[in-house]
Amino acid sequence: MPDQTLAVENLHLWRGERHVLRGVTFSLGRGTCLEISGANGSGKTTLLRTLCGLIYPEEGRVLWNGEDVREDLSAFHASLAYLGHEPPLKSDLTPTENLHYWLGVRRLLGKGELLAALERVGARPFCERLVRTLSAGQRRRVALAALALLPVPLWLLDEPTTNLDVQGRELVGELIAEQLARGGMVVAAVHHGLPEAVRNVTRLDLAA
Amino acid sequence: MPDQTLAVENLHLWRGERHVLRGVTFSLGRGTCLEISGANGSGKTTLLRTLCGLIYPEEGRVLWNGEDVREDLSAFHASLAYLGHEPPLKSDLTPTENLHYWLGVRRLLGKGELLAALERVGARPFCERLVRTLSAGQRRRVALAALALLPVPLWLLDEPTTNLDVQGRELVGELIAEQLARGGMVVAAVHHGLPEAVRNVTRLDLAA
Amino acid sequence: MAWTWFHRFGSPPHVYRLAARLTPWFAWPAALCIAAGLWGGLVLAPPDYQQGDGVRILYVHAPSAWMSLMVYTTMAVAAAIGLIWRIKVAHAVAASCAPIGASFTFAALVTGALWGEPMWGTYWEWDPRLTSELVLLFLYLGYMGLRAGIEDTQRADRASAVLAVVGVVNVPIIHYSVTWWNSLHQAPSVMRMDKPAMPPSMLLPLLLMLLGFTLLFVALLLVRLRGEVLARERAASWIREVVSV
Amino acid sequence: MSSFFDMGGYAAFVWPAYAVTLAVVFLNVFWARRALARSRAEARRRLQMQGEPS
Amino acid sequence: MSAIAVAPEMLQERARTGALGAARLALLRDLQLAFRKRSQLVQPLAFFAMVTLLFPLAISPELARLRELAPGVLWVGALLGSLLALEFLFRDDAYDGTLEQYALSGQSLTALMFAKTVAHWLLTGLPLALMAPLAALSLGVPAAAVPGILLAVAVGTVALSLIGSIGAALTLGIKRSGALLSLLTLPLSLPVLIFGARATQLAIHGAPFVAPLELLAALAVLGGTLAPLASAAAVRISLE
Amino acid sequence: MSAIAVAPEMLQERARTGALGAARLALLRDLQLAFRKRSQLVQPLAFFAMVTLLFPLAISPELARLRELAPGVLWVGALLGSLLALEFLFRDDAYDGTLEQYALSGQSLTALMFAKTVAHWLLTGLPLALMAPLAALSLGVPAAAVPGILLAVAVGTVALSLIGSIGAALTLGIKRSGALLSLLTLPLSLPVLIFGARATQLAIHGAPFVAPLELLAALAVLGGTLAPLASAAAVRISLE
Ligand code: HEM
Ligand SMILES: Nc1ncnc2c1ncn2[C@@H]1O[C@H](COP(=O)(O)OP(=O)(O)OP(=O)(O)O)[C@@H](O)[C@H]1O
Ligand SMILES: Nc1ncnc2c1ncn2[C@@H]1O[C@H](COP(=O)(O)OP(=O)(O)OP(=O)(O)O)[C@@H](O)[C@H]1O
Ligand SMILES: [Mg+2]
Ligand SMILES: [Mg+2]
Repeated sequence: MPDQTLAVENLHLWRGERHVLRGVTFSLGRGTCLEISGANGSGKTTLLRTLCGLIYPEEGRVLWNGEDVREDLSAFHASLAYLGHEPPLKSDLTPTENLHYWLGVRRLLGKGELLAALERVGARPFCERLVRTLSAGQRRRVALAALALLPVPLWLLDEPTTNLDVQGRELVGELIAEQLARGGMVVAAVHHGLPEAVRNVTRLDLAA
Repeated sequence: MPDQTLAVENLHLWRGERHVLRGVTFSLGRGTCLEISGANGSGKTTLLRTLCGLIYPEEGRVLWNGEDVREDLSAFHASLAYLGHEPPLKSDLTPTENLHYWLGVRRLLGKGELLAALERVGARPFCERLVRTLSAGQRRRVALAALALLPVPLWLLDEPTTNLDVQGRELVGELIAEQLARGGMVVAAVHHGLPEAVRNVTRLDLAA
Repeated sequence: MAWTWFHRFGSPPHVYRLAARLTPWFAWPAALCIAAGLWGGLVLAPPDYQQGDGVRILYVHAPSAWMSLMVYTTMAVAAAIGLIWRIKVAHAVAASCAPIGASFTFAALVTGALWGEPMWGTYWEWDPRLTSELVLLFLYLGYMGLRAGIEDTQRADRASAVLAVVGVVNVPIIHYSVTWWNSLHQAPSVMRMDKPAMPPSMLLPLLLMLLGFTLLFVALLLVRLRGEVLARERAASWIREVVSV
Repeated sequence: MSSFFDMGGYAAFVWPAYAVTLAVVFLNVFWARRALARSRAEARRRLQMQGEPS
Repeated sequence: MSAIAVAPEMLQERARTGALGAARLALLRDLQLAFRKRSQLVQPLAFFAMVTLLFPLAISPELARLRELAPGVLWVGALLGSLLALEFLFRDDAYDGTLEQYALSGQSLTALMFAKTVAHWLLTGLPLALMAPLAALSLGVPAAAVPGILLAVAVGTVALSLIGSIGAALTLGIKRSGALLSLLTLPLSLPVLIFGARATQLAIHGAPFVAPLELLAALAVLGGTLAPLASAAAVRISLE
Repeated sequence: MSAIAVAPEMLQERARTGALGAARLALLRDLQLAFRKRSQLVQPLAFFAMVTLLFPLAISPELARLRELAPGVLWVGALLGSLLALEFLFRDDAYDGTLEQYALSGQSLTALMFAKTVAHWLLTGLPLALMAPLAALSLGVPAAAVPGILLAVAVGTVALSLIGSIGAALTLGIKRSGALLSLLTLPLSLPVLIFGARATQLAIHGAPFVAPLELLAALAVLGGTLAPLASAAAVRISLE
């Protein structure tokens, strides 16, 4: 695999009156993790959404392997996974169905593989129940299964440990650690630090 | 004010096949806080919703000042405040409007009082913007303002620190501490412990 | 290449100042043409041999109708440019067009209806030309409604631009409706390839009105454009100069 | 002269048509100028907001 | 500290909002949500204008025949108007936890539900009632019929909104059988449509239209007494 | 560790789903969801039934005259029916982040939007087309006209769904989008209505109805090429 890097040059973004991203600049190599911290409303989510090309910055560029991601967005998207504040699940489908449709759109998915991932995140016991009957943390776990099933080079995670119990928090740590060990990259927005398991982390603090 | 207590006698509740609440029993006096902990899916949210009478338990009773809350639900509701997993805000209204309508239904509310509360939770800067433009933590803070405005005897909080930054977490601690100092009661479901500020806490662990 | 050119032209301060400077050069000629056209249409032009003086409505109807189409086309083109090259000024142009176009579409409908009663014996008929012009009005209204519905200017720009571009299919329908379907409505008598079928005494006032309305449109556009450009600029030093006068 | 106003019996249609069109013209001028004035005022307000530390 | 300053001890009873005040707020909230901008006020009107505009397009526009159609057109418009907005009457509130807070407000949920339904009528029924005369005239209905039509549509839409609120609330709880909304609302609203159309028709032909109008009113009153109770119950169930 | 076992290194390119497979899944997902919560399935049909059922009630049911009205009734019913369902086409997906994930899937968003629109047609247009003959017969249309009507409605609703998808995508992230949605959609769908009604009328009178049908087909094709592009763009914008 070619050496991969994510580089961000001097991003500027306004939201309404507010100058949210004021010249964000960093670069990230294989096997490393970027921890974005900052007060509520400092722009973590906005930055993540800008990184994955959902929002166009008014200034600055996002470079993937040295070239502007806008050149070929869908190729870039194919190599990243984004988890936002809310798990993107249909409450009228079961976890299994949800993953089948959500991830099936991206990659060919075996039933066994799917169940293995659900097992991995401890979602196996309730994988055949409608998501609407699941607890907040159980939904989050189902969403985490997506990470186990998408070993793409770049993960963008927005407060991945929300609603998770102690053991769930460790699980997130393991998943990230494996991704890094695999040579992947992780950008995660967190308030109270990443789980212990995660090594070689660089920090980026967005002053509010 | 008469001495107030919340007492729960051996609650049993099934959800589908699952026996979620298996004989929960506790009682709570003025100025004390109950910390409900437990793995994801252990029934914390279900218990809180049962306590405030949204769900009827199959067995057992909830007693408020010694009498079954089902005797006079709306009187009981008038003396409690419940905050669930999601802040109950309309994304097409501003924080001010949201609180005006949401809390106005419960108590007569002065404009100054309202702004003071928003100031208190650090929501003053964005109190005139549509909630849809707020960040996750900013929404949570707006919801917390409701607590500042509802000094009712009983607070039921479901993971009140979700999405909050360090300073926000402390804020929750202060709010709870004040409520206790005021002689109120707090039942809070949390995963990683209550903020330091909170004193005389009794713990209830729901084994999953 | 186009890209850089657009961006130089698209620089807001440049556009703002240029617009301010150009406005009078369109406004006054427009006033002159319209005045002359009115005089010509109401007084000099002869009554039609069969329509009598009713034909004089032509001098306000055709120009309004023509405006309704031209303005929409301008709007759609600007919107497309804005969408493709993400140029704020292009969006500003599109946004400025809508109210102007809507009002002239309204005028075209009313004057047409007023002409229809004596000529066809009815104010309104569900005829292709008439219907499609009405649709044009609704398109303008939809465009403005969509803009009103979205707070964030940038999203409003881009969303309404999509609508404007989609709606442009209606323009040829309006124009050719009379030739495609057997319509009550006049076949093109001026806007057509071969030489127009009209005596100069009628043609001249009509052309004057057309020219006058077009100039007027440009003038109105330039004025509105300045406002829209200002609304899209944040924290730019040049704003202080231009507004604090 | 009266024949001019009479418009050969079509007065009831011709004059309203002209009235409406001219009304639209003048309203457009008025509206455009008002829109510009408003956004200038708005821009001024924003500048002042940035002026004071927020 | 300010929040405490205003309420040094526990919230006093006298500080509570009355049932009426609560209902008023619930109503205002829905209205404000609908009309953030005044410009949005015209949208329902525009919508009904177009619905009535469609018919003449689809059939040869001979006014004489259109006049016969007017009742049908108007009432289909009414039905659609209600249906379109119905789905969202409770759905959003359930989604963002507003209903939960209503149920826990210590106020009569029935009153709050009634307020919501009134809001729904003000947002769909009233505009239609106001549009109806225009639409009717454009369809060649004699001006004399206008007051009758306006009255019939106004009263009929009240009934429609009330009936609809039950269905809407029911579909919240029993998610799987969401079809209930249509299967309940439509049959129940059928009598409204029949009487409404009848009244309109009589009005158009200048006949006395009091009888069907009275029936409409009866339906509206019946709904007004039962619907809020039913929907409040349904909402409570949906929260369990 | 299993998750790693299946993908020891980074996900291989060959493991990716093709554009067709992705579209297929998006389609199936919407169908399954609709069948889970049937309201979205039944409502347009029930509404359509009401409209066609209402007319004989609203108008003195003289078959001769009803037959004249049939086209209008059918088409207004079809148009409003599919409009009713449009509201749901993207709204839920926007709420729960599905659209976001589609936009980030690395697949052509246009293809996915097209799939969603096809699903919408299968859930509203097709049933309407299948019901149209019944409705027509109940309005006294000769049986000979049935195939023509069925064809016209089927093709017409395709165009309607496509046009509607643009409006639905554009009104994402707008409160109370219902009225605005119809204000955007109805003007664009007027041609469909006109040609559709004309085709139906001709079919009823046993005249050759190919010409308007071809125009309908043309509209459908035009929509099929433009609408997915437009709605994909609109969705991207709504996510910004
Ligand atoms: C509500 C009714 C009417 C509407 C909506 C309407 C609409 C239009 C439109 C959109 C155009 C511009 C066509 C183009 O530039 O491609 C136009 C032009 C014109 N209309 Fe009308 N019209 C109406 C009634 C009438 C009537 C009653 C007459 C005369 C009997 C008339 C005579 C004309 C003429 C002479 C032109 C200029 C044709 C040309 O040079 O292209 N219109 N009308
Ligand atoms: N339309 C707008 N007008 C003004 N400010 C806006 C607008 N939209 C977003 N913002 C602001 O942009 C900032 C960035 O929000 P963002 O969600 O990125 O913060 P965050 O770091 O994710 O916060 P949290 O930790 O609570 O998730 C917030 O302060 C928000 O209020
Ligand atoms: N219809 C149902 N059938 C089976 N089990 C159900 C049903 N509804 C809820 N449950 C289960 O009830 C349990 C209680 O859920 P609850 O939301 O109370 O957990 P929780 O303690 O709040 O979890 P979290 O920490 O994730 O918020 C969950 O395990 C959930 O799966
Ligand atoms: Mg965030
Ligand atoms: Mg919970």
